[in-house]
Amino acid sequence: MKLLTCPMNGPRNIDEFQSFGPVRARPDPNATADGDWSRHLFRAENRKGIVVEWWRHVPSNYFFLAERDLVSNEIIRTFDASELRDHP
Amino acid sequence: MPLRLLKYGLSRDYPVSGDIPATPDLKPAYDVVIIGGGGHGLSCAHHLAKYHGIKSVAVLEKAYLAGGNTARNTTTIRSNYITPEGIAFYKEGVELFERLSQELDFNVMFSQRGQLTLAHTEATMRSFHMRAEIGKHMGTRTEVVDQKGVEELCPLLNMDYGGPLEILGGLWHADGGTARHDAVAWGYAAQASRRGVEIHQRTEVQGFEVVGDRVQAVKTNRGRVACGQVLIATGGMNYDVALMAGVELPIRCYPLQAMVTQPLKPWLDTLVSSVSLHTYLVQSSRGEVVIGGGSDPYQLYSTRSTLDMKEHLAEGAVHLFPFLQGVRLLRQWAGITDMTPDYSPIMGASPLTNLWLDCGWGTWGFKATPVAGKRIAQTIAEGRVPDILKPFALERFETFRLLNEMGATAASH
Amino acid sequence: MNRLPAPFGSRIARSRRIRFSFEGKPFEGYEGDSIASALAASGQWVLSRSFKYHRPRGILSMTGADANALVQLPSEPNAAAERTPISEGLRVSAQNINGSLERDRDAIMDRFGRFMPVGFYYRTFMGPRRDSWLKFWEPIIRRKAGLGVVDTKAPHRHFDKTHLHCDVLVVGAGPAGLSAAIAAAEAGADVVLCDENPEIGGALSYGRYDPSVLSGLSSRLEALPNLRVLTGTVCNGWYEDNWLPLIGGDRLHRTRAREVILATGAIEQPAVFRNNDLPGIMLGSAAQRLIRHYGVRPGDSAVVLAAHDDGCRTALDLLDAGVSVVELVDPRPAGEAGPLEAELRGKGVAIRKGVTVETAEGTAGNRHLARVRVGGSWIACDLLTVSIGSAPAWQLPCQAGGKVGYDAATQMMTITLPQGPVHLAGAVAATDELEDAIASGRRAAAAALSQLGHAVAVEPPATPKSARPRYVQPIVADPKGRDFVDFDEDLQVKDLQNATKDGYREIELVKRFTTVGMGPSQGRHSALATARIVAEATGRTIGDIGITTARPPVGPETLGVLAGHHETLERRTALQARHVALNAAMKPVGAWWRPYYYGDSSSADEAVREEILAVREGVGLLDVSTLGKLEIRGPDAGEFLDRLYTMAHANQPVGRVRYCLMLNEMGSVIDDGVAYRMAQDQFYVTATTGAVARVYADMLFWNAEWRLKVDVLNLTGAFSGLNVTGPKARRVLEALESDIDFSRDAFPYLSGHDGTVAGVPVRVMRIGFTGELSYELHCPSSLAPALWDAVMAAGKPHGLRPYGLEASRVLRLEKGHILIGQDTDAITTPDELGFGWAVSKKKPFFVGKRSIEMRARLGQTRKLVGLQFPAGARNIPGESCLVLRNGAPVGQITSVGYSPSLERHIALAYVHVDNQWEGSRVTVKCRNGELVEAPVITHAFFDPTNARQEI
Amino acid sequence: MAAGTATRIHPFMPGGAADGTRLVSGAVVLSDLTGKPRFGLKGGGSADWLAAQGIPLPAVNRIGEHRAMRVLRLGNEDILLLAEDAAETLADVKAIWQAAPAPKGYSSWREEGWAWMRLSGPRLAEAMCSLCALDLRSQKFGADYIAQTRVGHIEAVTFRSPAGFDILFDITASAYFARAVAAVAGHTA
Repeated sequence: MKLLTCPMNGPRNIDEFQSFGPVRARPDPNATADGDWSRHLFRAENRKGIVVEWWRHVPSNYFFLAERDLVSNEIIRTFDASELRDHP
Repeated sequence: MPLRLLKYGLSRDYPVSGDIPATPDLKPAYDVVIIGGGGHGLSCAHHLAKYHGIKSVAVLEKAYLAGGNTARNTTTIRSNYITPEGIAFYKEGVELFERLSQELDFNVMFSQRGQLTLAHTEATMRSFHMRAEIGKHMGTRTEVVDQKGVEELCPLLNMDYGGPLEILGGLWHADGGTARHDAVAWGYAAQASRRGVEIHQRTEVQGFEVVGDRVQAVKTNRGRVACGQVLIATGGMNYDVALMAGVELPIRCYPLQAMVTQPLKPWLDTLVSSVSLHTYLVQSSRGEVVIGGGSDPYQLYSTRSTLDMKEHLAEGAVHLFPFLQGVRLLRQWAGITDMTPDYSPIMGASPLTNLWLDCGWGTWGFKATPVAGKRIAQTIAEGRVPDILKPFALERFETFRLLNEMGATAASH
Repeated sequence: MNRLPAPFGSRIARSRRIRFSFEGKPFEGYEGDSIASALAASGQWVLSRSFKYHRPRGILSMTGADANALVQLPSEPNAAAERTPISEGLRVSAQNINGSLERDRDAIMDRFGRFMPVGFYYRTFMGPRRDSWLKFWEPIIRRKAGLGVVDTKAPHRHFDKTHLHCDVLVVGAGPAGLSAAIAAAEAGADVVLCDENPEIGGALSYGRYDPSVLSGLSSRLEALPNLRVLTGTVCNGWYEDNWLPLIGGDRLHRTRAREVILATGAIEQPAVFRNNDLPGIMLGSAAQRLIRHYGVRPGDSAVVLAAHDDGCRTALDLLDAGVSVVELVDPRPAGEAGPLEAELRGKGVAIRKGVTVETAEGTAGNRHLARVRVGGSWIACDLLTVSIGSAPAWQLPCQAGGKVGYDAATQMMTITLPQGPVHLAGAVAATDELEDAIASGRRAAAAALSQLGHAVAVEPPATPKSARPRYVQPIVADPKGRDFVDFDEDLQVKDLQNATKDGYREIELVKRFTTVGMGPSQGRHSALATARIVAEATGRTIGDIGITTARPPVGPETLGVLAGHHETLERRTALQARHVALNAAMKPVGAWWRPYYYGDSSSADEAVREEILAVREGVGLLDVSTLGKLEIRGPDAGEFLDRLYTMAHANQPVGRVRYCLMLNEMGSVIDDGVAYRMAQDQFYVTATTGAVARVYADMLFWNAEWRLKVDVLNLTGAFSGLNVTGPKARRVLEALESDIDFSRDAFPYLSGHDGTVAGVPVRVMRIGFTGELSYELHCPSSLAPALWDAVMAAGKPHGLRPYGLEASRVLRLEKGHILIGQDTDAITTPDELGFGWAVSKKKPFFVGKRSIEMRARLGQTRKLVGLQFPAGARNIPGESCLVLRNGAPVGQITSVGYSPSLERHIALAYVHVDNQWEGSRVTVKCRNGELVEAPVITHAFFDPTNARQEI
Repeated sequence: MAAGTATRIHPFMPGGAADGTRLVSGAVVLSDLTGKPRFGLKGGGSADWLAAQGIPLPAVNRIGEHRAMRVLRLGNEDILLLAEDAAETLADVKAIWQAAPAPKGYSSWREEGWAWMRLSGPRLAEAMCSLCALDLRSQKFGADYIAQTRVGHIEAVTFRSPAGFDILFDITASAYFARAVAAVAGHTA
């Protein structure tokens, strides 16, 4: 079982977590053309490389971010969402 | 004894068939370059060569032939989907499988023993009725069976009467079956190469030369190849390869795992799958019981296996057939699936005029090997998308014309 | 009897005799015997018939790896006879035979081998008809394939799982593993040492070694309380982040180790020559295991094939066991004689060098080895031990990311691991001699300790091994074949060569085409030889060819031990016992148990009808505790709901209840419920039973993105819900002691109050799924039984009946209320439901807004409407029956039922958007294929003006 | 009848949702503390309010003590007071909180939403090893540690108590949890 280190609860088996997928851009819906909007809806970050994604630690309901390599599955780091907000 | 066996026995030397010619040198240009030497790419090559007279075809495979999802899938063949467009397409796929051994003169061991999907909840029964009604309407053999019917089709099942996982009924799909996955790919490879198609193993695509709205050439580790038309059919690598051409597909990659037991004498005739338990079982002609389930819970480009998935699948298998406790598991493995938002493939045109897509096959691609190859070959040869493929166009995501097959795909593939 | 006296037989207790049977014949052994050793002791060497040619097979390795020695137990197919202990009365039979083990009718297949070249089944069995494979050939092949028989009546066994944590896990308790474990534990680490064998020692327990080595290690080990030894426990895989399944008996230890040391040893390899599979031909280590572990003399008259010192040691062991060693055959060219050779010569053993075993011949029916040909001359013998080399046990290292290579200079297979928390020690790291193995264990421990942060003395690296290449026996196809490379799959040298001729030149293709390495031993005894043969046949190097990917598990493992024991999750409302006491028919809905109706199953229909009528004419009581209950608190609570749901909530007055409809980003309907604003900064929101877990998670997710001043609490279990509904509902509640005024004016439809009812604090909402006057009472769950009792008592004079899910479904259908998930699917928009009224046009944003606007522009194709069937109609379509338009499906029935209030069947269905109008007639295809017509109804079937719920 | 006078019924009591489910005893003992007093506060202002009452707050996922109550910090603003033997103290705190003006957090209803059970007995360690994947050995998991994790395959909060391990989990799963523990006890005993 892979380990994921929750910034609040420490290293845990990954089955304690729920993936919410890569962080998505949030274009202004009212300033986006139809075609761009549908592409935004259905596109998914899937590049081979490192993604920043949302995870939920289910027992504590804590949401945080992780940088993970989609090829090696290595988790580079995990951090509280405030970090992204403060240093986007 | 079949005649061919007698021929073998009476010949002094091993009768070499030469199914897969050694990789030749790359030519500077081909009419059609097919990226991906899996079942789909080889099937397309075969259909181009045999039915459309297009022989200047190169199939580029970065590793060894049919070593990706063609080799890793658990070979379910069926057409009991939920959208009429999906059923029409997969139904043609099943029909092609029914005569595939003859088509290829290669025994693909199509074993149409039927698929029984189990419902443990009323919601699942409801979705089964939906699939059965559409399936019947579209002319497939798909019907809902009650508890008695389930017991007759598979008497060894644990019905769990009164329990939390009581089997309430099933979806019986007499058209369902399996085939030998490798044989399908090898058969297509042998036929295609006999008609002049070149198969290039260990040939990895590293980029595209795009000029305007056309792909001018494909860049590989063995050099540049100019191309008339290009097809992307690279399974788990579809997103990545398409991106090299500047096309971003609505695809996410997830590992899909499966496992197999030691060989046993036959005891399970049909494919059995359970929606609630996310587990399916099928016994191969070698006697091994192949067990699979749903995809991994998060995105990943890796074919590593996990213990948790193995435990989960074992739990499901033992729940359905408690006597399997003492049966031993031999091997587990994984493939990388390219999942689309609506659990249907993306076939046909791309934003580039000579780049064609055979992508988004997620966990359900094997069954479509013959039909996708046939219809995409037709598309490339005629330069237009036939009606049967139109619903699967990439544009459907821009117009919300989704072909939602999630409910018909989850645990059955 | 082939039994040897003590000290031979370390595993057996001679005082305890055990009787068992094999193939119906009685046998006897000792406690501690494996099936194979007990049979061997009694002279029974044939254990099975081979997969394809049905050749007699017996002990090859004594490690339990090969199909050769798999047997059938009553409830266990494919049991490893070499590892499975005998037990009193155990009934053992041979596998893969047609007739008896002695007289297998399918042995004739051995004669027909040339009719079945490799992959022959791909080229035939296709005719004469298109379905000949399915109908004729496959059944034959399926019967012939497979090994053991599964017992479908096998008694249930208990398996369990537990977790194990340690600083260092050492796999393999041979000299290297022991040394590593001791060094790590002596440094203070918390160490687990596991070994699949019943004893520690590995080769020290059966090889020709000074016993003081093992006893010395053993006593150091015993002095270490922080070293836990798990014998009889196999480490059957390596998974990400050092997660390892340790299987001991019926228990799975899911193990997390910070550092792992793999001391998994080497796998002795068989030699390839004609008839190399005859019973009586075994690996040198197998003979040693028989002698030392079980006290079994492996033969009377032996030829020893020895390409290295272990062969000489085997020969000496055989002499000690009273076996006559006819000749030691050493294929290496003559060189200087070592001390072992001198010792052998001293004992009168003839040694021939520079020759090898060319072929073997068996007794009648190939039931046992009769003689071998060496250097052109035949030698009679009943035992041939083979010691020509080994391969490192690559399975675990490769799973841990190791790469297999081939050192052309030393002719050895090598394994390289990336830098990380996994280390190799001993023979798997290519150490040869005992001292090297022990030192390599210490070094691995030092590496692991240093990763753990211990300060460790750096041990000097291993002295470079002598670069003298090992002897490698050339593999040449015998013109007459039967030179087996893979015993499991009955594959011969030419089979592999022929595969390459057909173009299957990559190792994975060779494997797939020939099935080499796919049998029970997973290539343990064939991978190296296969790589050599393919390299030779394709003109490449062995390193270039490689071996196929090593996938878990390392060895076969039962599904039972993987599955363990798992109770199915069930959830119960606080009122469960009340329902049961009222004889409710309880059924699972998701993880919940819910009452379907109250009464005996024999009168279910009547019970449901009466429950419906009670609600329509009197008053009913429904347990709605499974509903999701979410509390949204904080200054931004209104804004938060505004963004999540389609209606306006920020401006919702305190004390009001509003419908809420949730969309996903695609604009599809995913949930609905009601929101009761209890205070400016507090909403109490319901969600559907099946969706609440996801809705709650989604709320938390959106809140993590939006960072509004909001807290979301899931009160689904903390609160229970009771719906009191029916024309007499008010009278029932007014009969209860309460501080709430339930009158129409004080408590109008779609409003809420909190207060106390019958001493229970409650949140009451005037909403209803039934279309009747309804009050939904929510209270803390521990008080729900008290509230239920009070309502039941107060309702008694009014004929109150508890009702179940079945009645509830009909009641809501009569009102045309939708059920999310039943009447909606993954692409349903609010417009398709006719829910435009529930979608705010004023709000600048809510999830899904942009998408439904766009989808509206793209055009709507279907609409959910009511359908009504004539009273007494003969053929009523079932759920999911198709709605056709010009013969093509355009929608389907989503809900259908008989309405006792209307005395006819009614349904909800998706119809073509052009048929959405009242009175439009649509065609529905019944289950039996018959087409029926039904008129579209665009309002509630019952009480179309919705007057009753507002009284 | 006045508010709060009705009889409370917890799952393992007669008439409770898990009525009839046996609590395992012997080498592994499961006992039910669901009826014991406890009070949870959540949301902005919770921590400050409690601190202002003189209740010392431990770090997140640690346990503190205040007048015989255990103070569990489940999150920055998510605190649970357990008053197994301090009912009166807790009642005082609750009364003050009820009367206090905001900001003071809000009730998280843990006493209703979570069952509170205790695992003990001579085979406690083995049973916990089966039920929970975490390393709960005393050298790794201190007396004042809290693990928000999975126990018996469901989400739970667990921590040491003098007699064993206390476990808080979804109250609607009480019968399931008792069965899961009994099954584990059957294997470990």
